Amino acid sequence: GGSDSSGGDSEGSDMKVGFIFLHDENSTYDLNFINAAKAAGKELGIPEENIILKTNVPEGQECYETAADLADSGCGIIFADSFGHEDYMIQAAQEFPDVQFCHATGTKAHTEKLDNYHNAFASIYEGRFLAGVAAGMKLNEMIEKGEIKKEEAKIGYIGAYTYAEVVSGYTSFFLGARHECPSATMEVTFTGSWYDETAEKEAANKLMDNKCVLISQHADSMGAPTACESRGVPDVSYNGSTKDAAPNTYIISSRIDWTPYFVYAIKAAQAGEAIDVDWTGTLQTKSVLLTELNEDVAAKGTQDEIDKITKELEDGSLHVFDTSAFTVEGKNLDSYKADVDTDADYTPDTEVISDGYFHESEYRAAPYFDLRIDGIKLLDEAY
Amino acid sequence: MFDIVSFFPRAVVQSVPLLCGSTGETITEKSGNLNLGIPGIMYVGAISGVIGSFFYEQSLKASGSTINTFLGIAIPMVCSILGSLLMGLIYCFLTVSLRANQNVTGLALTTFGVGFGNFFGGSLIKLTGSEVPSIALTQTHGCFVHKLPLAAKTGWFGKMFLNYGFLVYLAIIIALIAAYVLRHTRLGLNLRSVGEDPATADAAGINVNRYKYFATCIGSVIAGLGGLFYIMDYASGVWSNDGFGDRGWLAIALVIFTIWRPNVGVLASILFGALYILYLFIPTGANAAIKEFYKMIPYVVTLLVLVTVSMRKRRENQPPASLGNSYFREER
Amino acid sequence: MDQRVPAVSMRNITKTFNSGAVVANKDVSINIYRGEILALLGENGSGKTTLMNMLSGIYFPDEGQIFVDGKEVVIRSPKDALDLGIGMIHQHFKLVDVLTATENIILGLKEKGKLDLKAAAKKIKDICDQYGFDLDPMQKVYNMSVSQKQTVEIIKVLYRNADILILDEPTAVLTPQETQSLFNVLRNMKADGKAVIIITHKLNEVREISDFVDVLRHGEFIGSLTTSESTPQEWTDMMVGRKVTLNIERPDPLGLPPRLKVKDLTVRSEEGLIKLDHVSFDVSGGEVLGIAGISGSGQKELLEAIAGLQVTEEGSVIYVEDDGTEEELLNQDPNKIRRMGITLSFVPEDRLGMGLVGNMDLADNMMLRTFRKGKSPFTDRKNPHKRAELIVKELEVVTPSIETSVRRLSGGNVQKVLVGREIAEAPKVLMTAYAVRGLDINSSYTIYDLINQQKQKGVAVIYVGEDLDVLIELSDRILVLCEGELSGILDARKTDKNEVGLYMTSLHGEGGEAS
Amino acid sequence: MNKKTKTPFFHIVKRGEIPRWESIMIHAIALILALILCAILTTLLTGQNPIDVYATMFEGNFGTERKTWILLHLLAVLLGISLALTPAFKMRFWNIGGEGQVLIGCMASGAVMHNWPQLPNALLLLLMLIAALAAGALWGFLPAICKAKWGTNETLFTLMMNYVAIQITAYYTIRWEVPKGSGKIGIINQASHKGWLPSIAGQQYLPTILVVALLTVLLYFYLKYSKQGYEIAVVGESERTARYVGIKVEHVIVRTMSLTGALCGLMGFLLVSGSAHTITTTLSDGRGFTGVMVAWMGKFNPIIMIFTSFLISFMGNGAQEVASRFHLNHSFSDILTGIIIFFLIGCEFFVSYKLSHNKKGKEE
Ligand SMILES: Nc1ncnc2c1ncn2[C@@H]1O[C@H](COP(=O)(O)OP(=O)(O)OP(=O)(O)O)[C@@H](O)[C@H]1O
Ligand SMILES: Nc1ncnc2c1ncn2[C@@H]1O[C@H](COP(=O)(O)OP(=O)(O)OP(=O)(O)O)[C@@H](O)[C@H]1O
Ligand SMILES: [Mg+2]
Ligand SMILES: [Mg+2]
Repeated sequence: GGSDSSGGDSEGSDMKVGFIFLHDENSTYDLNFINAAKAAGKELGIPEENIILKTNVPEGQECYETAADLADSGCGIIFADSFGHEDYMIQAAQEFPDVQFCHATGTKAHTEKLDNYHNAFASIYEGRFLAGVAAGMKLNEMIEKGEIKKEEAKIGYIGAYTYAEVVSGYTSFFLGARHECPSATMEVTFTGSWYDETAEKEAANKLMDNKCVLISQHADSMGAPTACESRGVPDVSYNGSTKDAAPNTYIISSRIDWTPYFVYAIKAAQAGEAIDVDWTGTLQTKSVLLTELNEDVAAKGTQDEIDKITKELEDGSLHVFDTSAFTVEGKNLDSYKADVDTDADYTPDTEVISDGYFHESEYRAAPYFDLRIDGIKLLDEAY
Repeated sequence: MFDIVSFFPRAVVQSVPLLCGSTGETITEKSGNLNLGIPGIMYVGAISGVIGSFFYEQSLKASGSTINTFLGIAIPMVCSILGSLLMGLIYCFLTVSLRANQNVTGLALTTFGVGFGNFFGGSLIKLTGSEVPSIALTQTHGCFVHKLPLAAKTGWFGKMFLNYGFLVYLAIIIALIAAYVLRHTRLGLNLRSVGEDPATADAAGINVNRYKYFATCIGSVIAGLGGLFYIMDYASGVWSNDGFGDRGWLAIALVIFTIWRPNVGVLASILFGALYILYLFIPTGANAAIKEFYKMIPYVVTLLVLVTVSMRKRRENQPPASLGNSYFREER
Repeated sequence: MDQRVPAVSMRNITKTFNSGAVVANKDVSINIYRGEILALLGENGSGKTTLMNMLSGIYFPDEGQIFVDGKEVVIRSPKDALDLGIGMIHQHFKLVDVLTATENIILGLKEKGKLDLKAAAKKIKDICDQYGFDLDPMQKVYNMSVSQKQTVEIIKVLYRNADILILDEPTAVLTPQETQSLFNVLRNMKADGKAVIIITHKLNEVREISDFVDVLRHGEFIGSLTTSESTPQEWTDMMVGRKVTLNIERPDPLGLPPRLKVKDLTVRSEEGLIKLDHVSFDVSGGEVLGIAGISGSGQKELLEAIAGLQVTEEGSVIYVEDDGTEEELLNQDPNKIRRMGITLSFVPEDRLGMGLVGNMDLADNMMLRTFRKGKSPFTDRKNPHKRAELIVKELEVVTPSIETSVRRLSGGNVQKVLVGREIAEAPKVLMTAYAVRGLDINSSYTIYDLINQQKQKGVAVIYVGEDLDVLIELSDRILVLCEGELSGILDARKTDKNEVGLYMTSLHGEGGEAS
Repeated sequence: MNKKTKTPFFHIVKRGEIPRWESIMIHAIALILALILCAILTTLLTGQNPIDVYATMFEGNFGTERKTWILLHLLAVLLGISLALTPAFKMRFWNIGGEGQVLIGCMASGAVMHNWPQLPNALLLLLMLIAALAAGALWGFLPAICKAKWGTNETLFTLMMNYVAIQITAYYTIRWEVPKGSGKIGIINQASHKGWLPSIAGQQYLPTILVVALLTVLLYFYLKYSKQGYEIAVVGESERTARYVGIKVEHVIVRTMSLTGALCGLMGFLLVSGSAHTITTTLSDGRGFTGVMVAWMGKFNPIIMIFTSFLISFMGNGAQEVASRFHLNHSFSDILTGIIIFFLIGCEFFVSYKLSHNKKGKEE
């Protein structure tokens, strides 16, 4: 292999930047990345022809091929957006030591120890927590209006997979909701796919049939929001506003803005400086955002509450995974070893609880919170 | 926890695309044409409706007026019908007029149709510039899901049988009419004979090519309505690429499952619809992977039925005898 | 000429196939009048069916005109023909198997109102009563016997009130009784003023039913005769094109011991009809055993049973090896039987459907028999090629090359390839059925020569033929079958056509005195 | 009856044999027309001039050495799958289960690779190969035996078997997922390269390409010159003839479909061991269906199939480049593929038939 191209040597603003996306603009998830890529390019004044976007790159050999092809065509830094791209990015990183490979959502950079391979994520659990706050306030409003009783404040949540990224997401969302509405409970169901309109829609319907009065999801299709809209059940979305399709039920959505990371990494690559092995965007870096609040649906005062709690999260007076806020099998935790170093045996390897809270996304960028806390029922596991 | 009153309607809405697809394919196959292009046709039926209603809604937005229910239904319907009709015509032109191989034509039509749907879907999505990439035809959706007036007042009965958009009833009515026509009318008799033995039908004065064209095109249109239902009713007017999935293939499977009887299809498609989403309702316990086996259920059931039917070998349960062959009068 | 207006007049019709390579009809003109029955005669492949197919709309003529009742018409499809009152009963049934008789009969009709099968069934019953048919209107065609299917075909035409009726070899599959009732129907129709055209190869039927005879030869119209004023000999001469006296040199049998011993062979058809009834005979190496009988008297079943292709009910077929050991052939693997040296060269109706693969070339078709030979996983292609070349040369097969697919050859040539291949197998027993069907005189002689050569090599030859003259001249002994029973075994050198004919039509020739 | 006296302007007649060059010409013209239509369409949608578009396509395939290797690999995989499908199709067995047969081959070899990384590499590769062949053969055998025994509809049977294969694969990708819950396996044996086909001359895809090249030659001889190939041809042409000459039709059906399945399994092995090094449900990527079209358009002749699969790989790959360069949706390539196939199968009509102008009847 190898290439005779000028890959790593090109410096300054004429350096090409490559992006690898799992799908194209038609996927919520990828659109978020694509927009960020374009925004970062604009912010850094990189000419459009030097930003190469490769869409619909499957999580397989094609990813390696695309990465290598981008390196061939002179890219100094290459990003990939999907979890399943990771191994192939590593493969390419090994082959092109002069090119920087940055992988979003991956978990292996800190164990692979390659100089040119990096992971990034954002503390989206904070965004979820805030979205959960909006949900909790909505539940309170429903209780106040007498639409439901206190103990009927049940949230439904549709998750794609059962791994830490999703667990961390629904738990923080739930904790946010319970922060406002202490009687809230949650049911979670999994679809086993990031994008399956029918499964997500039917999962939402199932949850609503189970008397969930508010729905949120961590999967990419419009299945859940539209199901909620048809039945008038409020929905907290993910990755972007779904107001167009669900004007009467959409409340708010949290999302990651990847622009700050792209700008940071590209700048570093241009300057020939080292890029963080694991980079975690936060509320402060403006990596974690909430999308427009739908005032028509949200409870009164939601925006103020969100602003207040944002401040608390930012100044560290509030922690999302405060161990006093949740129990596992009835007990508060003071120690937990998480599987931070990815391996096939899922070996727990790192102590992650200290100072009274679970340190999410600190030992690596990607989430590793995988506790099953009380108050959340996993439907698929219950016979 | 399992609640039939709420599960049944879910199965019914799942069944409609399958029913439309299988009614369409049954009619087509009765003329001796094996149209493996149905999956593509259903995509085209859906996207054509979307295109029509998209531009209608855009024009409404521009002029600031509200949607007219009649136009809101008629425009996507007509577009969908034209779209799938065109696909049917391509198939007929190639297989009937040019006598191309039906399997290859069908497969190519599926490649083409799915690509067509996703391509134009994707391109329209770009036009909307919305934050979440989807075309949300919420107003049109509203027109398509007007429920029957009694639905809310009749309790479980209303919930199970009256609480659907009109396309659900239309699909069932079409299936029943198709069954009646095939079984009890001259038209149906002639059509069946074309599929069984075109040379005989021809000698009896039946215009074989015309029947093949008509049946295939009507079949395509009906199948296309299944795609339209998916988007405008089930998916709430939101087009997302590949959302329709492989229902088209299941619809073809259903044809054999129902031994070429659209009236059986009404129930069979509800059964299939139920099986299709059943996995979401069966708990997995700690082994989440087992869900993937549950997803196999509809296919395994089809296999079992297929093998049993073939073992019984009743003459009436066999596919139309000339299925898959092209007909040329002077061939001997 | 005739002052009446013909019901149908076909003028200067030409029809070619395969881009003009095959001229099926050339400048043919015929007339059919109402109240008359016309017999259309000609050898196989002379274009009779093609001509009638143009009348019934299956084929479209290249050139020529068709007049119905004096008006020029263009018949583009069967529908046009039906609208003109032309109904045809095809050589091969055109019925939908999974439908009932009634459904088949009303197929394609444009009657007003809703489909009323009961009413239609009633009407069908009436027709049955009127003409004396026996038919269950609700019976499915796949459950019917051949003659029942034939009945449906006839009623289909009657139901449509066709007044110009074409029957293409309707009697080939009927028993004599059934034939008689069919003829009664035809006479009734004639009396009703309908025009009837019948195609048949059975000259006694021509004599019995027709008023006029039109003869085609090699696609051309040869002449028209009044039935009552002409003789079968004249018709035959016209069909063949010259006076043919067969003179086959017949070597004496070699007098070898029996090669095959057939005992009490009994076969039933799928419909349960008896096809062969306790037939017993021997055949020796170096002799030609001719088999005579009306078509469908069990010849096919007999040969196929010996070749292991036919399920038998009872009996035995013993093959005697050169060293005298005997071996039972019944219920054996056809391949094994072949390996012993028993070849059946059978010329089915569907020439390409069974004995040959139409889409393969000559060499590949030679391989059908030989491809298994040898241990190599690959086929030997040199020998089949050589064999094909040899056959092409010896039998004067007209073909552009050895690499031409057989489907492209004419029927006669297809047949030469088939018979040539089977004989080239160097058999111990050679069975041929209708080996010269569709062959011209020259080729027929070539085949006879080949058969005699085989005989002289010590091969036991069973020869099923249609032409009695040939049978008598070629065979050493003649076995006559009558409705599946052995009617007699005659010494060919001592018998004549009359005697054989008698044995053919009645068991043991009881019907009359052998002269 | 007056309306009936109009002679139709032309009617269709079957042609005799036509010379090979004429047949090639007809196909070439159809291809050119298809390309023109594709160019017009692309221009309408992108506003680019067609020359640029085809230049971009060419660049997407031959722009760099790597791109060429990628094209060759795509071509090899598609051709391999098409070749695998050919024996069954030649026998007129409508197998649209190539997708599942390939996938189950992937699954089987991936399973071996995942579960026994400690074995010596050569043995591991051998076991992977055997597992893939066996699994593929089973996927071919099942529909074949039902078809042979009861005449079960093979089109539907094989279609359903695709889904069964997909779900089995989905099950195991979750069983073996890393990290827990992600539903992905990732590259298997990434560090040790156990069970990976070795690169030849530094080229990772070369082994796959060479195997497929060999397969092409073998299958050409198998179909054309072997006894079994001959039997397949006879059964495909006419079952009655086959029985008449003593070929055991049921036996041939089962044997041939098992072969097709096994070869699909082989392709699965090559995909997993030669390039992907993982298992996902999308590994065969629709090529089980595309392969049917390739085989058919290549008239089941392995040599012609090289051209048809090249055409489809080239167009697909090129259209991706066009899509990426001009920001078009990637489904664009499916539309182009569809159009080209329509033209290529449509033109067969002009090989077998022609329109004959009707001479007017002579006036009297
Ligand atoms: N569809 C066709 N395609 C090509 N050739 C044909 C076709 N139909 C008939 N022919 C040819 O036309 C010629 C006349 O055939 P036709 O069937 O009319 O003969 P026939 O007189 O009816 O013979 P038979 O007594 O065997 O029924 C033959 O050479 C035949 O091979
Ligand atoms: N199924 C078919 N499709 C196309 N052409 C056919 C078919 N069957 C027969 N033919 C053509 O019909 C022609 C004549 O066939 P037929 O068997 O009737 O010949 P024939 O006149 O009896 O020949 P011969 O003069 O050798 O006795 C052949 O040239 C053949 O190419
Ligand atoms: Mg005839
Ligand atoms: Mg002839």
